[in-house]
Amino acid sequence: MESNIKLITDDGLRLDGRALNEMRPIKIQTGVVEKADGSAYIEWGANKIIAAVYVREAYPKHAQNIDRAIVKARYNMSGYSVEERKRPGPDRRTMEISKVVTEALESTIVLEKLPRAEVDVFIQVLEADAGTRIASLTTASVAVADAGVPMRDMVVGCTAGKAGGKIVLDLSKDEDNFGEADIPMAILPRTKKIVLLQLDGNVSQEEFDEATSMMMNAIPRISEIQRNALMSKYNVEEGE
Amino acid sequence: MESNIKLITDDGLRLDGRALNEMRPIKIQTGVVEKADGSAYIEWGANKIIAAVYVREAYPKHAQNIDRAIVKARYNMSGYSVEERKRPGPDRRTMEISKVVTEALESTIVLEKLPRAEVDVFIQVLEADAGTRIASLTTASVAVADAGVPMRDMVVGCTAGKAGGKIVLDLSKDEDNFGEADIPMAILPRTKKIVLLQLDGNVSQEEFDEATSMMMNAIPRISEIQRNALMSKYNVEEGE
Amino acid sequence: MESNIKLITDDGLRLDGRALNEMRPIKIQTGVVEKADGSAYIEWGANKIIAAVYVREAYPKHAQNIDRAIVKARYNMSGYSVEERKRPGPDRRTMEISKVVTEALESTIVLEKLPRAEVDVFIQVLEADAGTRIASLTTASVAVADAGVPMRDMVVGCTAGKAGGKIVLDLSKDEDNFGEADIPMAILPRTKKIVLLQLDGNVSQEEFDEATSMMMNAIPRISEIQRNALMSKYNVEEGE
Amino acid sequence: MPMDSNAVISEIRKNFMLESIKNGKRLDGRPLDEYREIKITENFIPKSAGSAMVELGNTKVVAGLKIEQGEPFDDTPDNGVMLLNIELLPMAFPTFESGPPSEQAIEYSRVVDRGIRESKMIDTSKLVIESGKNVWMIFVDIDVLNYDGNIIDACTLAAVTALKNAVIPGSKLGEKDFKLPVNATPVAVTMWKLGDELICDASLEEEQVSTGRITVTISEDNNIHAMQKGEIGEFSLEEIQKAIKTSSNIGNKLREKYFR
Amino acid sequence: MPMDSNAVISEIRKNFMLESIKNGKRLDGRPLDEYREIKITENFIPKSAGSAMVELGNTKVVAGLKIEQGEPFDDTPDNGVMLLNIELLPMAFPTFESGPPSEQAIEYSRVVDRGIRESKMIDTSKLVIESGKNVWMIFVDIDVLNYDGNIIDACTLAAVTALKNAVIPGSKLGEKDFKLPVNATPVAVTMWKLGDELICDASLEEEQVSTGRITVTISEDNNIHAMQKGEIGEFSLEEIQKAIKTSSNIGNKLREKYFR
Amino acid sequence: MPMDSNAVISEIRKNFMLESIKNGKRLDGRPLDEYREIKITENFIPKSAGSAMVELGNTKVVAGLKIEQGEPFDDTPDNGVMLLNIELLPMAFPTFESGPPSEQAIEYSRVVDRGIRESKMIDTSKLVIESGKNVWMIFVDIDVLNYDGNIIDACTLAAVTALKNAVIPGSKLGEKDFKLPVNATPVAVTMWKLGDELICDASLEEEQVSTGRITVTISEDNNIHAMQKGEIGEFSLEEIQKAIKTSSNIGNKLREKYFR
Repeated sequence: MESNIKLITDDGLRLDGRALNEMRPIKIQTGVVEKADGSAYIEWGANKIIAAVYVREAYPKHAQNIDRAIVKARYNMSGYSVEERKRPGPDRRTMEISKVVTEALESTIVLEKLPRAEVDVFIQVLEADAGTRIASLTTASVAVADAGVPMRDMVVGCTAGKAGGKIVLDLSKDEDNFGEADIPMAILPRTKKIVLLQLDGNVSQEEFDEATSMMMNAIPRISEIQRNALMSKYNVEEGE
Repeated sequence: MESNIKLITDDGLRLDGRALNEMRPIKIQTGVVEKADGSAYIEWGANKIIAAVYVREAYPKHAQNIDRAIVKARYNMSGYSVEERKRPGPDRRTMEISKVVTEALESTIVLEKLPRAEVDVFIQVLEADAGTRIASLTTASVAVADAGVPMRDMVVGCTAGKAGGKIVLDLSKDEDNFGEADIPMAILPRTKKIVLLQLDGNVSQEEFDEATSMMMNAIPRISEIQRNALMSKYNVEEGE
Repeated sequence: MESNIKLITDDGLRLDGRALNEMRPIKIQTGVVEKADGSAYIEWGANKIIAAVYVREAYPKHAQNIDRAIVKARYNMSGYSVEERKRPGPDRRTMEISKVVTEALESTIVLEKLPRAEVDVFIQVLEADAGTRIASLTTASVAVADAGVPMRDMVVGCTAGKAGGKIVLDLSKDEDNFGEADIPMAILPRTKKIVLLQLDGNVSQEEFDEATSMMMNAIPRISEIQRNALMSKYNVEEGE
Repeated sequence: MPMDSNAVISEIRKNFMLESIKNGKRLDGRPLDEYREIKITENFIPKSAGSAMVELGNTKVVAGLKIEQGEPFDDTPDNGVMLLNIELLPMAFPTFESGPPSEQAIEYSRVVDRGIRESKMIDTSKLVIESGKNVWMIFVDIDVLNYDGNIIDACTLAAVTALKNAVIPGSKLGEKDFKLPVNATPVAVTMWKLGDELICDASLEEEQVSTGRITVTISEDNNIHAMQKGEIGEFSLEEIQKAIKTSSNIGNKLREKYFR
Repeated sequence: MPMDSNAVISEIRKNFMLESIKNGKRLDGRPLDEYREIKITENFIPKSAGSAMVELGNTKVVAGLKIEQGEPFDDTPDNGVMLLNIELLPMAFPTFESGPPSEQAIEYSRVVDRGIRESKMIDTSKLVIESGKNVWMIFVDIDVLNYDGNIIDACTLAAVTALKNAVIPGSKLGEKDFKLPVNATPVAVTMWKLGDELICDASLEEEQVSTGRITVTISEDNNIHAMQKGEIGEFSLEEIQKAIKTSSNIGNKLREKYFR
Repeated sequence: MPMDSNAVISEIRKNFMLESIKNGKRLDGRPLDEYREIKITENFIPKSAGSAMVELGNTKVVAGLKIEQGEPFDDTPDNGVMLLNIELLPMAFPTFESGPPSEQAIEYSRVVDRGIRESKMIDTSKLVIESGKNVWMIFVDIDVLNYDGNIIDACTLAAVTALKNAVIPGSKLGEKDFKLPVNATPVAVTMWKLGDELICDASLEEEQVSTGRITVTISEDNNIHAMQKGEIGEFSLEEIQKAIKTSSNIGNKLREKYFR
């Protein structure tokens, strides 16, 4: 994984021309899977991810919780989504991501409002380009809202990391592969509470603080894109 | 798969000496699996296939259809049945065959007569030599009748295909491997309705018509062999 | 598997210095898995095996026996327990051992005393050094007793075999690998009834008799070690 | 056809649908042999070796290719390999489940695969790097994202489009990337029997009412390369012959419109 | 013994059976140590490398061999490989299920395998093509088509017959085909305890009533090569010794009759 | 946290526990940041390449290593391989099941693995036998024998101890056995939120009452190498920062005490 790639250019920019605290472009669209109760599609840089939500009675009966909903998010990658062809089916990495994404969504869905229900969140990564787990969570959150599931707040995901010795926002694929650390995080913007946090790599405690404050600054912008996606749907619907 | 094998000799016969519209010999015998409700064994050329039928209450209960029977045919190959040792268990090819054989049998079993029941049809290919799916269906149909399951008509299977530029009946292994097309078909002889039809290869629309009419002509002979197999059982039973 | 290893030295001893009818040291300890209803840990030579027992209502309900308990022993090996790393999960050998160990325990547990119950016996081989199946059964039997499950008698396991032309007790790893035969056996000491017996290799009928009588002589000693393990627990408990 | 989705349609709507079709018109106004709006987005997945999103009305599928080096099969040492797999994603329909492919997914995959393979669309003999040792393997993965009927036709369109765009990464061998050599443009046309009529491009609702399914894949040579009668139900020989004619006609039109 | 098939036999019939056996005769008239009619059809599967169908009364099994080239195991570079597998086909009995082999099927396979392997019937050192690289692999697949008791003995008979007929496809290496070198004829004899008696070749009904099963495999050297006490139940040492004697006697008779 | 074990704790005990923790003391008398008694048994499995049993109170885990030759990954031809796997044995807790690893087991494995891997504890570049062909593969298998909370910390301790003792079997190549080169001593410290407090080394009972879990793995460089927020629940940024400080302090103490 080591390499001599120079991730930060002499003028302090990144290989794709971004400033250290600059995000890639993000685009979200709702209502993309007609059969589902809610759905959303995100393009985050070159990532292309679709999420669809089904709300239904949990099955079999003995698996139901009589006083609250069960949430199950499943993160899945298409065969053509990554450099080397991905075999179908879950692997250890995708199972871990499914777990942390599920837990982040559980933190914000008002589970008590949906007794005996199961909220199935299917996430399909069509094209992967670093940061898929937080892009997945960000779009899944919109899909859950699109399905009319009661939520305390939207979940907003983001990554920061260390690359070429610098703390940078929203790692690119190269920065992810050849950088020093990766820190995906997700928060509920209203309370700024953290519902997903992972780290792997090598950062000092001060660098960690720098990274998290960079992400905290980026959250409102992502949050707005989510809101607009949901709004534009309602606008269209009203306009019909 | 290409080859220079000459599949039709200069005097217009096939490598095994058959005329273009000549079937291989077929032999069917019922009552071969004592524990089953019905069973039949077929030798069709060098194919050796056994089918056994169990009729029972569908299980678990929530899988039952309250107004009709469920049919499940499972086509399975013995390890020693083919050129290279076959690993145990279903593969994509055998799963597809199980599906089309199941559907062909469902078309003729009077499902409403057996509410809540499951008709399990187990097919074991002991030796395979081209045309196993239609030989399986032909013998499975006899086994279902042997089990006393109500049927609108017997299902009769047959193949035709193109080999050495000619339309031929009942492909041999070589013709299957090195020929131009394979067309398995199954019909209900009384109404001449088609309940299984597949094709792979390369035939013109006219050749397709030639192939199907060749098969339609062969059906009554196979049908008679089925009937005789069922009859001879009853004869023996009466004679006891 | 053949080899030129000389398993019996010129002074009639074995490679590890034992006499032909000498056991390896055995140590058993109960109450080692706090969460379980009963447990026991055995060191038998270099074997290290732990067994834990859970007694619970069989699940799902339709799997219950209304008039007696179901017993399920599962023999499992740690990745590091053998020479070459063992992949997790059951294989054909461990499944066979699970079956014969289950059956031996079923022979002595008073099943009628626990209607609708399931007695789950989990056996983990941490380090394997020949004779694991009978060491497992010997310790599992103590764990079952530790769980308070009613038993007609303890099960005591032992092996004998043929190595270097001699019948020897309690095969070592080398004797197991390079010897002529392996005979694991388990009995209920009170009635001397055999509840597990396997053999593989090459022994005459006379040699078989020699091996079994050697094992019959060893049983009381192992039996005592089992009893002491159970006793010392009660002593400690009383002393608390 | 999803197992337990029959119940979804009321008897009234079903009879209304059949009556309408008997009169040559479907509930959405289409004639019997007309497709819904077809939208093909080529190169939808830029990182793949070739890709396409195909929308047939609300049915939405994505095909993407990966082309890697690998060993040829023992019996075809001088041919590259194509492996095609359809995933009926659980997001696409309430009864689709996670896990290994269902019988339905496998049947669909094999029918789509046969049409492409048997039309000799791809000349696998041109995919050999070293005979018997190293060949190009083409993985065609097709994901069904939303299921509103007629998966086989949508997946065949998507796979054929992706293959037509495909680029072999010859640069990995120090040579040039080159376009996958393509020799034919097979089109699968599936027809459903509703009452005594045959219709094309059934919506999910129409699939649920139908009593038989037949797929015919024809290439520009006008020859048949794959057929599959699917599901319970019966066809007369005349119906099959009619289905072949319809497939031939529609195939020509689609080929004209979408593949120059 | 199938799990839930005990219920099948009424108490009356069970007591009648035990009473009869106590008097040295079984319900079908056989003495305690007599086998049902044995029918062996050699070369039942001409395309295999060796095969046999064995019928023991209504119990029906087919053994077939495939012999292919493959890599030897790391720890035995100078030995060919034999892999033996019994499938309890779901057609053979109502409670047999599709899917990976049950514990019962695995136990049966391993007992049959041990008897053949440990008797040194096959000299695997003669199956080496290139040391450590390429050896002959013998796949022995045995299918149980109908289950009416005593699978182990039937499968051992079928496997031994198939191996005795087996031909190694040396022609694939440009040499001659040759017969598999065979050194012994192991016979497995299984006995069941019913009341205080031991019986041979139990029918399914007898298996269901029995309280213990013991298999002893002996070769012409009169030595024991495999034993397996199976199922719940207990044996005294004297019963085991009696079982060994019976196995030795019956083994000699069967060997005489079926293997010259 | 086992799925259905919440029910085990009564509301009264739960409130009592939270009240006590609010006052800086746990039900077993420990201060909030104190570990239970730690017992490390090195070389517990003499036949392995390195091993340790770790007991954290009643939590009991065994880590054992096997070191074998194998092929490196395609993208790292000049690095050996470490594979780490935690098995939550069904004996360890009533709701743990046999079968493939649960999501929980996989998450735990991956967090422990990340801490070790990212701290560069093992210099995998020193594990190459022949570049791109043959490297040392280190299999780290960790079995949880009894589950009474805080698996991640116990497993990290066990794995790090086993790795520090590990011997590479160079003798298999005709060279000398040598100690695995080790460069760092990562310590994972997991904290749970109970009420507004963070506690270390939660017992199972405390885990069941907690509303959030956060693991921080720090090495002697005082840098963070792995973090994982687990389970439902929320943390403020301040809580995370506090968790990092606590992890740093405790890591230093444990490192001092158990790794010289």
